[in-house]
Amino acid sequence: MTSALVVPGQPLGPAHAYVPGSGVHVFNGQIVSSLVGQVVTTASTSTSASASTLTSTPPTISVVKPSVAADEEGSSATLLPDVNSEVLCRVTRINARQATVAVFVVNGRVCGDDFQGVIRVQDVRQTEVDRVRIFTSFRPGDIVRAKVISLGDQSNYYLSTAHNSLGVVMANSEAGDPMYPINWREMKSSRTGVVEERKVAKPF
Amino acid sequence: MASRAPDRRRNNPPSHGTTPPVFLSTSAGDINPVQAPSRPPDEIRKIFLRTGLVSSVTGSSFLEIAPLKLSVSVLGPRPLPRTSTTPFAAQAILTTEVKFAPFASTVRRGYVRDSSERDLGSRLYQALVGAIRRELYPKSRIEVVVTILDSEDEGDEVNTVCIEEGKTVEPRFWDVGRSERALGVVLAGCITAASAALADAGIEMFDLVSGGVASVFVDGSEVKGKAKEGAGPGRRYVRDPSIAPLDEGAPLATCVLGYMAARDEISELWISGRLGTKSGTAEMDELVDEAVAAARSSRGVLNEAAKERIQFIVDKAQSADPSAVGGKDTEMTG
Amino acid sequence: MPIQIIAPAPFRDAGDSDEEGEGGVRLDIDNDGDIAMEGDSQSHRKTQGRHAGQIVTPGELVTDDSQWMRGHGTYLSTSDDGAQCIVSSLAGTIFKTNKLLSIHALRFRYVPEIGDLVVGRILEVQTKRWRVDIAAPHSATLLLSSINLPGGILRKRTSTDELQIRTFFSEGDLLVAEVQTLNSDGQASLHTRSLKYGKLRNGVFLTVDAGMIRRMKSHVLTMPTSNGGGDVDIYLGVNGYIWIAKHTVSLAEGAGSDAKSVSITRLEEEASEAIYSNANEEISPETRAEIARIGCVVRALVKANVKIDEEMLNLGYEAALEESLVGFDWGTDTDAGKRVVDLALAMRRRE
Amino acid sequence: MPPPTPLSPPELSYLYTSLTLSPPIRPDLRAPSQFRPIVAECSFLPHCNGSARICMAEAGECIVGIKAEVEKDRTTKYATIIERDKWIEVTVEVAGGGASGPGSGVGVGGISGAERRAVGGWSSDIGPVLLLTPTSHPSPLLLSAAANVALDSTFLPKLTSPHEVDDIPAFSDDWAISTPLYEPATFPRPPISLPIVAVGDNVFLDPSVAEVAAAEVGLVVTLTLADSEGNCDLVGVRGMEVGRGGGKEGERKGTSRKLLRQMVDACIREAGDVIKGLGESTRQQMFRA
Repeated sequence: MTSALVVPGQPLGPAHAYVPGSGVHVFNGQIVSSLVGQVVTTASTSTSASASTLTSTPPTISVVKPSVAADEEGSSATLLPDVNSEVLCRVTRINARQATVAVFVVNGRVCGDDFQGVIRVQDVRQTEVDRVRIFTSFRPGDIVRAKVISLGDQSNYYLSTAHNSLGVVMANSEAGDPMYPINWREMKSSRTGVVEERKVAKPF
Repeated sequence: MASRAPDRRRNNPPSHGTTPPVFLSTSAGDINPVQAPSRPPDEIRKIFLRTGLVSSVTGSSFLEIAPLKLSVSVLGPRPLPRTSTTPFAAQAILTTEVKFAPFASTVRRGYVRDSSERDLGSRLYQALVGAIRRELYPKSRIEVVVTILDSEDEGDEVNTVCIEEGKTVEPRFWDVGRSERALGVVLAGCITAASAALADAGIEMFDLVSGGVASVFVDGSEVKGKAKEGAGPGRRYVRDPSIAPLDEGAPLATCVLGYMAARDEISELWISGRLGTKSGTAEMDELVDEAVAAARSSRGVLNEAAKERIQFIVDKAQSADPSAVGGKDTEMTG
Repeated sequence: MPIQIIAPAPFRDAGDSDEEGEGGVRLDIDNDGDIAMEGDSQSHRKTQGRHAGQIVTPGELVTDDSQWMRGHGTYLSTSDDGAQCIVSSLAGTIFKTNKLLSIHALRFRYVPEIGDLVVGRILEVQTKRWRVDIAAPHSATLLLSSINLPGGILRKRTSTDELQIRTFFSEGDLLVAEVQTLNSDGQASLHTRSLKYGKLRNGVFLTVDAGMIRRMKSHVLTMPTSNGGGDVDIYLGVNGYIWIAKHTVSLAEGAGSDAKSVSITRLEEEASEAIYSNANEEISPETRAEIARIGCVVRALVKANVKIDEEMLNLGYEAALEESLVGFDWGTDTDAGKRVVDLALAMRRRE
Repeated sequence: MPPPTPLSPPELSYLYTSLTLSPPIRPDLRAPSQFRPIVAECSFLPHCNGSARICMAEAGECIVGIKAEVEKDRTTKYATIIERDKWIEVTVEVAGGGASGPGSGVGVGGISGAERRAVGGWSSDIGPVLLLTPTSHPSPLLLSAAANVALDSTFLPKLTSPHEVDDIPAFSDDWAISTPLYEPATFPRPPISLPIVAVGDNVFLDPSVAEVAAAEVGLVVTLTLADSEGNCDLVGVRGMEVGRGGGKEGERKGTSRKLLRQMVDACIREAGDVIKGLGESTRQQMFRA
């Protein structure tokens, strides 16, 4: 359910009547908009199982900025990686301890600037962590799907590929040919047939 | 795919050629500054404010108040620069930059920011920093860049002693606060426009900040505006005063502020001039109230401008025929 | 008058203050605990009239008597007549230990030593360690493995802890720690692996010159206060950083009372939740006033060049109470500090 | 220099709560409208028309020198002597680059906005040098008190050439007949900028660095003594950057008009005494010299 446009500072209703969602904040016992956009109220998603608790959850109220058409740049404005965000990144540097990457897609949306992240050797895969070697998991230039596990330090986000669906999604061989995955840890060059080792993401 | 890192060290030319703009008329008569029609002292000038004019940045706005023209770009939230000295930022770092275009005033401005531009930048920062929900954007920075394309000249020629054939001609009055007043009007415009650009960028804010200016004059014999009740003897208040030489003499003091109307809070305040304090802060209060009233007026324009583009998108999404809905300029007074 | 404007006073050298008795007291303080002093009065005169406690400047001849050994802050030189002499390389006071002559600088940066209790502030969070400002020439390091991890000492450090490093200490946080090791260039490595150490809460921070803190057996004092202030903890960091806070029943003490029932691991678990919290306890206005008063006593003592130890703090606090500096008198009366110090010194002499 | 390390959250919250109490407890037990004592010295730089040195225990030390110069009029290209009682610009430049930390720049602006005084034909350069302890920031009070004392102790050489606009003016070498920039017992006196912060409903004059970090709102209020009865004129108000630490999210983001009144009012009450006190101290020293 959507309604008319609101601007930052505009009160939307008493704080006890709603659960504040995104794009709003609470001031003086009022839910106040923080964005220009449309008000969206969603009824509480509590299932019937919670009916035993008699208190009904009030609806969630949020303000959503309507997404601009895809051709318009800048729509991905306030995109920042957060813990558990799924990202796409390009490997820029590797060493024995970690792979440094440039994040360019956050939650399926292209961001304006690259965010720097690292995939530490212990975060490459779930099992047999001690046997992981960065050099057989990533090469510079690979496109990797990963998950943010920590905001990290001042310069790096910490990423993890420790899941079947996470890992290298696109890679070129040493000769520069595109490769396709053949199993969970190998990719094959489409031209020469050379097989290289990678931490491969499970194709959908 | 991400594009390669943009070159931030210099102003790059557009990648394609440009055509010089052709204006309908370049006759001399049009070049003359527009003479502001006389308006009541409690009315601010017409404001033209639009958002989303610069496509390459996150949010932008363009503002015109009579001779003042400025554009604001908001970049970010974007990653912090990767230097070893950058500290961890739990909340977004706001940077504000105000620059006069070299052609913005009668005297050519240099490309390096001068002290008044740096000062305007720090005041704009003051006005905005409290309003932005910076804690939502950790490890990032938000940049607000204001370019002033045209401004009322804050030059000092009124104050200059003219010398004609060896004779000194005294000016009729000494407009002390003239340059401050000019900067104040610019600052108020910057605040309003920057709020619109931040809203356009979709950056969460506690409230929009609008700018307001007011001056207090000694009420001369020829009374143009009615004296305010209880404003003390012979005090006259003018909202959004013009910078052009004033007939009624120099103002006693000028107040510029950034105002959050929904919270009734002043985020930035700047008073200069001379106010008596025999009755405590009464004289100041009057002036501040006038400036707040001016800020409230510009807030109306700001609200409309902030909604305008979003409304356009909503209409476009809803309407089967997008051409039926056109963007309409917001032009109104408070 | 809301403001006190003081005309500049001409500089008084140490000789002047000696006559007024102030400097004499300071001399006592500087030298007590130095056993060799009294018996050596004969040899004093041989050091060309220079006596312990006297101020020398770099390049100044300390003695040409060959019976003295060269200590810190001095170097050997050859005088005009070819004799070996000891020359000061610091601006400071002469200090003698048996036959060893050394100069203690008037002002100096803190040089960490193993076992020192220091109060520090986190400068930077790195992957597995923190950089900590302890007022030393080099910032100290605190390794993730040198802190008490929530869940108890016995818990193994995991990579999750590395990701959560900022939840233990982040930039600006204050902590009390012990210097564990020193590396070759004098950089200290700290540890907080004791319930005595850790994050600082419930109080105020102030800095003094490192030289103003006398080394004591214990640098954590608990002081009973008047006016309903309750007990106040004072952490006198050897590095000159001081933390004055409301007394909290330390976990070790708590364990002492009912140690029978609580196993040490249980205790650790219970402690773990709270030790890295940023929230202060409820602190009464009375306690806050007494904490501020102790802070003022410390500042007054430092201003009068009196070294801070447990005795002086207690006397200073007593004197502050005796001067009936209740409420805000301290703030409006700018000479109050001087009177308090004088009174405290008088009380000390009496004892 | 790395940026100053912020205070820790427990420190800020302790300070915030102590300052919001009624009556508030400042860390140094000062009363809310009590200033820290300052040491003021004047006229000690021989090459300056006026100079001052101000020391504040924690906020550091500041030296200001005033050098007057005859300035050529920009439009006429002649050196001109403008009649007295006209205003001229006084530029303030801070040496030593104290451009970081909260409160910087404010004091300077506060003075330059207000300090336009009757000095016919003279252009004065105020050049403060800040000698600061590393933990402090350029306190607006430190700067403006120094500028105040320096202006108050400024003497200009006597003009000997007749008042001809085309001439380069000539001045007497005799300092005994030099005239003070601010004639004694005339008004207004040199102005002073008072920093003030608000925490909760309490306002504090001359805040320390920690108090600025915990404060929600800060102002620098510039006032000048308008007459012999101690009435002040308000010549400038500016916002001061404060830390906004300690308070809860979603609370005060600016100042309400009521709080603004309260803050300016507190400054008005104390400014007269501060300016008079500085003036007396200056005159005593000048007299002795």
